[in-house]
Amino acid sequence: MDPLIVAQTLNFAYAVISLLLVVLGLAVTLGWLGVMNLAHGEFVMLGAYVAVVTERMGWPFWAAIPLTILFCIVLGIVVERLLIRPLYSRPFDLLLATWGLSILIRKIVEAAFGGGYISLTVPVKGSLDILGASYPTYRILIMAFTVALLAMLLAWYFRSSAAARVKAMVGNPMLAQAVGIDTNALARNTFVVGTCLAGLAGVIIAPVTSVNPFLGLDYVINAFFVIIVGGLGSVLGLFAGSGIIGGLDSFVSAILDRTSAFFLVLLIAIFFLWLRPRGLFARN
Amino acid sequence: MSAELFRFDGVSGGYGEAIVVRGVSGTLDTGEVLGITGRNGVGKTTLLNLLLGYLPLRLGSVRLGGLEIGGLRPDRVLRSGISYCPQERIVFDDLGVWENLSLMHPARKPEDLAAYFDIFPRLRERLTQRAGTLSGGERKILSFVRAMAEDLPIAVMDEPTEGVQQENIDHMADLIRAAKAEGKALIVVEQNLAFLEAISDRLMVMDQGRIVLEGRTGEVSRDRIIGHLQV
Amino acid sequence: MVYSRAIDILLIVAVLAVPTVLGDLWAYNLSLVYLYAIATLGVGLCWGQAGFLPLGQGMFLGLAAYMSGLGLIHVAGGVWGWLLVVPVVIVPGVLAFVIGLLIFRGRTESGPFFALITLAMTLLAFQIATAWNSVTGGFNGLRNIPDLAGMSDFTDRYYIAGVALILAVAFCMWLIEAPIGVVWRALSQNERRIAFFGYSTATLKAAAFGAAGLLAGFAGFLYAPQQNLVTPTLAGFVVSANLVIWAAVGGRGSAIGPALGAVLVGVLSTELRDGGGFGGGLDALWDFLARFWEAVVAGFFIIVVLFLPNGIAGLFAKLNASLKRLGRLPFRPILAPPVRTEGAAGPPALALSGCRVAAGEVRILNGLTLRLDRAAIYCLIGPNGAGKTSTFNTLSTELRMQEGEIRLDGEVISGAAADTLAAKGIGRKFQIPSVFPNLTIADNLHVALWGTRARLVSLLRPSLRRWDTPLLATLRERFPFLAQRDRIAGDLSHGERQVLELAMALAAEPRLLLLDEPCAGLSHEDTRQVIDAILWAREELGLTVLLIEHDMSLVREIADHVFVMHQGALLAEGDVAAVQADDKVREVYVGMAS
Amino acid sequence: MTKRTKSLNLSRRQFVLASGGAAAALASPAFIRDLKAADEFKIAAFIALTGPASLFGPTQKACAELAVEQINAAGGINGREVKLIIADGGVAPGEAAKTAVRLMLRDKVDFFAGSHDSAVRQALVATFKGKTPYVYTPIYEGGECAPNTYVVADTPAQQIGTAIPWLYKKHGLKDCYLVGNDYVWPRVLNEHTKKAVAAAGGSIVGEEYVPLGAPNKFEEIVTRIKAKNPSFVMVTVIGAYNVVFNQTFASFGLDENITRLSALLEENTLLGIGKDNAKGLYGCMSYFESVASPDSEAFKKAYLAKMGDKAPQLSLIGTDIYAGINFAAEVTKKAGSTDAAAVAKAAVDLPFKSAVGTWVMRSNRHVDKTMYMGDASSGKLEVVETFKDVASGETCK
Repeated sequence: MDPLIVAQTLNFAYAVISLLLVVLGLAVTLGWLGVMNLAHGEFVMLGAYVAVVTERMGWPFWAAIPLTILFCIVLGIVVERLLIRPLYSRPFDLLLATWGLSILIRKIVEAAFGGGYISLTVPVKGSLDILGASYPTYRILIMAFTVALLAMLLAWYFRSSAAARVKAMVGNPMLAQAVGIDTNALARNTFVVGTCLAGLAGVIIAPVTSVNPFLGLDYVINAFFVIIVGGLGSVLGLFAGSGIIGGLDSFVSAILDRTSAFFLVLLIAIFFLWLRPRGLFARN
Repeated sequence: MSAELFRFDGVSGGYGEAIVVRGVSGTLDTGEVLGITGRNGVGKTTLLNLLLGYLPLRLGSVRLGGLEIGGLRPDRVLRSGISYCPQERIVFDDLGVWENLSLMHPARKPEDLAAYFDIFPRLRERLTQRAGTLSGGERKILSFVRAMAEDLPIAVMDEPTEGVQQENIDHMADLIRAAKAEGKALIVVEQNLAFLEAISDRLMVMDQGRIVLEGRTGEVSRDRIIGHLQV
Repeated sequence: MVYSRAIDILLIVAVLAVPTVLGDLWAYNLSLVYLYAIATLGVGLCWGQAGFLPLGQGMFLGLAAYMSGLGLIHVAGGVWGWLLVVPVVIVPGVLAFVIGLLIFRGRTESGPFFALITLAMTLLAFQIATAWNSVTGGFNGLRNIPDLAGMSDFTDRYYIAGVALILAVAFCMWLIEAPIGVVWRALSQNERRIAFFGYSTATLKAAAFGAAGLLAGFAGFLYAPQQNLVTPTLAGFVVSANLVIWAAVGGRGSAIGPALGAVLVGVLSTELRDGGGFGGGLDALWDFLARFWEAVVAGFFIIVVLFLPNGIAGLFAKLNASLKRLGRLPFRPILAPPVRTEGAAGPPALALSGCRVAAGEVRILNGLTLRLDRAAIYCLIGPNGAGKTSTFNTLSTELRMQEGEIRLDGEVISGAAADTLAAKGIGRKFQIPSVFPNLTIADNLHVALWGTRARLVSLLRPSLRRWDTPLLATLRERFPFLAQRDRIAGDLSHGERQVLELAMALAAEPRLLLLDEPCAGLSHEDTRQVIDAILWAREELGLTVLLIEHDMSLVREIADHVFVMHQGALLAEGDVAAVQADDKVREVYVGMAS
Repeated sequence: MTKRTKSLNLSRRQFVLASGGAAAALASPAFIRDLKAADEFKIAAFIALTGPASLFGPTQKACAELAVEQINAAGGINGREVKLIIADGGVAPGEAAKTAVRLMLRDKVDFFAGSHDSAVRQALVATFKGKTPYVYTPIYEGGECAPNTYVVADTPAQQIGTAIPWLYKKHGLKDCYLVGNDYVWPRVLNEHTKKAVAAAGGSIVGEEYVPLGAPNKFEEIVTRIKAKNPSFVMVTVIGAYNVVFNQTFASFGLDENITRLSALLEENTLLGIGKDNAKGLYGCMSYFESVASPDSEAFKKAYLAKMGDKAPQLSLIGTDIYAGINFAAEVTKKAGSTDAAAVAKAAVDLPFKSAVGTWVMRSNRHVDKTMYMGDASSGKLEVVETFKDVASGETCK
């Protein structure tokens, strides 16, 4: 089999799966809670900086994962309490407030770390041979990690009653309280989970991207397209959205060029949003 | 001997500016069923919302086992020993039937509720189905079973028989009487007078947000009740 | 009026006085800010009035600026350049209107999808502007754009921008005061309800988007010669986002708020960024701000968003209200034209035959068949869950029919949109009173009045706000509180809302009126009043009423004909006595203490 | 959203008070400022304090200050002490123009220097209209011939004309693949590259552009390059794109046998790319920190003395403004004033100090300068070749 085709196919898979990774957090905050969090990209960026700190401390790369989770729990609790909770009932204002938050976070990071590009040493070097095409091992690992993470989340989502409670709260808040769910606490915890997923994504992608305060901007817009095109709160939609936005970009980049890919993705997004404003797999 | 479990005094309130419930009082003892009836829009549901903390009390107090619970958030109230069947949006449509029943009881197994499923076999057939796809009557039954199965000292039910077939209404009545025998107390809001008479120890009739008629079941004159129901 | 006129003059004088009072520097700084302010006003119209969020206003601003720049370079310069204002303003306006129409058509919502579509469009616009070197000059921009005649120095530029802003604000005030403004605000509160008064909500929203396009076009037209340069950033996402933020900070709901926000934030940013040069101990501060002014501005608008939902303008709400009251002229009503009903006049013939509706496995309507054919009051009764309200929802196509058809005067109307039904003379009152809580009583009634009488264009005529009808006069006699024109519907009691909603339903003067429990939660007196009004309406207007009611005593009193529903189908019909004698009916009401 | 005040109009009076009042309050300092010492020679430097290029801000600021300190130490300009005003060039063109006007009217700036993107340059040129002399300093695509505007930046001729022939000769390169961002600078550079490659006997096997704002990922492009297997890749993506492209390039193993020339490879970008990904990566510019000329050493010494061990990373974007300000000083001294005609006359063949040596302004208002070939393989840009007195190749009259 032609190694070029194999490699581009792997690129396709990588594009979709890595996009999935950075979107997961938003899938929780926007998809479940309906919180239009424009600072999602900055949460990812903060995760990447946690990885930077870890490396500067001389700790092993993987230590960044528990660290970022700790960090994001605190971050999530504070942000939810101060910014999100007062605005649940005003989604558009929430959009603005989080946009402001994203600027604040960027500038704070710039003040702390400077605006420069930081490179991390890739934790796992070298590449694997797959059907005659050699592919960077770490990217394979990212895919594996994401799939594993996803599997865990889905298992949790479908099994644990916690996920069911979130669904219950979002679908029918009054009855949720009627069965004794503390909706405030549950909403906060859900937001925190979303924040942690964003941070986690940041750590994982840090070694293969340019870590700098503007990192988040690369992701937030596409993340929103993925969620809305896919349909709020739908797992299938999450996959479909990533497939369409990430996959199309990768596919067209492979057969044509990046400019056409960029244009096409935007056009397709517009098209889907226009014909299916509630998304492909909206929760009914 | 039955002890006072729940009491509310001079409860008033409503939506925004509008006062819908005006100074309603009542008590509930263990193993007792208090039936509340009245026409649409006389404030029955509003009263429940005030008792359970969904609406702010304008006046009055609500006490559970001697503890003031007026002003607490609904989830706190309901975790403190009350289960509740609202009148509308009564099940979690996005969840499966079993998820609806086990939401707060992860450890619960279907066989734990066998007693209910024997009486309402349709539920057992549909355990895995999304509750949103159930018929109106089935939802009512699901909601009813959910509240009964909470095994809390008090159950509050708003129009539990609305749109339920007669035979199932009878089953509900049997279950309530059985639970009562074990000391469960219920507040049931109903327009279905026959059902109410079949289960309740005391009746309250509301009109214009007030209690216009009150007494032990059978002692209050049926004609006067019907006069207020105007059906 | 007198007052506000005086204030208008004051404003204009103040704006024009800036160069002489504050000097060239401020004149120039503000002149660019004013242009942004004009574009921001457009965001205010869409978001603050019609209730949908445009994230792509920059696209229209950029489009206009490039058109203006190219026009001045290649087509017409000097005095003739001013003629370009026509195409440069019209094109973005029309484009926006068409886009809005395409996106909104067939929907009664404007969720996040619209914001994202406009966002995607503005990203596209930026790419095209950057990549299309030959026309736009690419990334470096379209340079050497000549000045407009009379725009040579900073002061001229300021006066032109200032006058433009005054015109734009006036334009917005006019729109917001005009009927269309009232309807926009109503729409933003309850789009579904608006449709039932016969408005095409898609067209209304497209109109708002179009107006925003016009404003962006106007700003863009002046931007090109003012800067002598147009770069892609103008069409980009950041500009679009800023416009939204300014609108929010200033107060999206008011006419002048968005402009105020643009000016305040614009000035704040520039001062923080370039305010340095004092020397002395402050230098360190200014050095810091020069790098971190964005953070300060961000913090500022987070606080405004959190604590001033109505923006800076919200602070002046009370003052302004009282000022308005001072300046108000007495109300001089004019007679509204008759309703434009399509199709036959006189009593409607409505026929439902074999209607089946199911949601999932739930059977809601089960082969329902009804006929209404005379000016009479038909009552729809039956135990809870029998499908009474669902019957209404099926009529108004919120529920999709699997089988059966609905005919009005023999013509099939199943699946027709709410506004079409209203145009055919079908009115509806909802079970939960759905008046427009942020509007005054008068405006609530007007919205009902205009729906079936005015065309979209005539909604621009302020005089429509003086419309009145004999019917309304009578209703005011029966329900005196309706005469309190300026009371906000949100402050009304439950009973008053019920009455207001009924009054609105009647004001539209439909041929067939669907009433869902009009007396639910009313006191005896109110109930009495409402019943009398309904009876009166039947006599006076030859109105046909289909009414859902639980209260049998009412039914006995008013029903000419009763339909009894059970499990989604018609169980029995006839006059009250006949129905009550019916065994099947008694059977159903077993347990309901019949 | 659903507040009652939603539908009200803010009374115009309040608006006047609010905006007018605020304006007046904020404006008053402006008057005070105007009365300040008029005999200072004011140089305003537009540098990237905000925006994606803001990482260069600290270096740019330090270099500008250093230049001014040295000029003042040497007696200022025509006896006047030089005052440096820092302005933000990282903003949108319209905003930059606003700042420029303020600097002209409020601070009566005598000379402008700018290290920022070309869009902002166009805005400034359009604002100055030749009234005030302006020197543009960073690497750019060439072609700026506006009156009273001087350019000390590296031009395509200086970068490509020197680097490509040298690389082709040294490594015996053949096929060339072009990757750039989709805007004017990369496209112009690639036109030069195509000529140079053809002249060196090579051929172009691919040309790719990535839109600014498109996701920052290069797997597909790198895979395609790998398939085409060129011996040389010309990289004109910038900033974070430059970092991620080179990282991806290396992690797919292309760095083993393909030579890269990145047109905007300065020390900060290289830090982002990282040592592991820099094998066979070259840059060609008029400044590298590693340049060992006496002037360069002296400059670095002064820079470190000023900034201490917290000194921000030196790079071309930063030292360029140092050269620009020195040019401003020299040309004004020679002209005796900042009168446009006088400056134009004085500028011709004027030598002035840069961070690495002496540059000469020519009559095309561009600079002849020494270019350096930097090899990044070691993770530091080490000078492997020096091209003396390279002409800008610009043709301004």
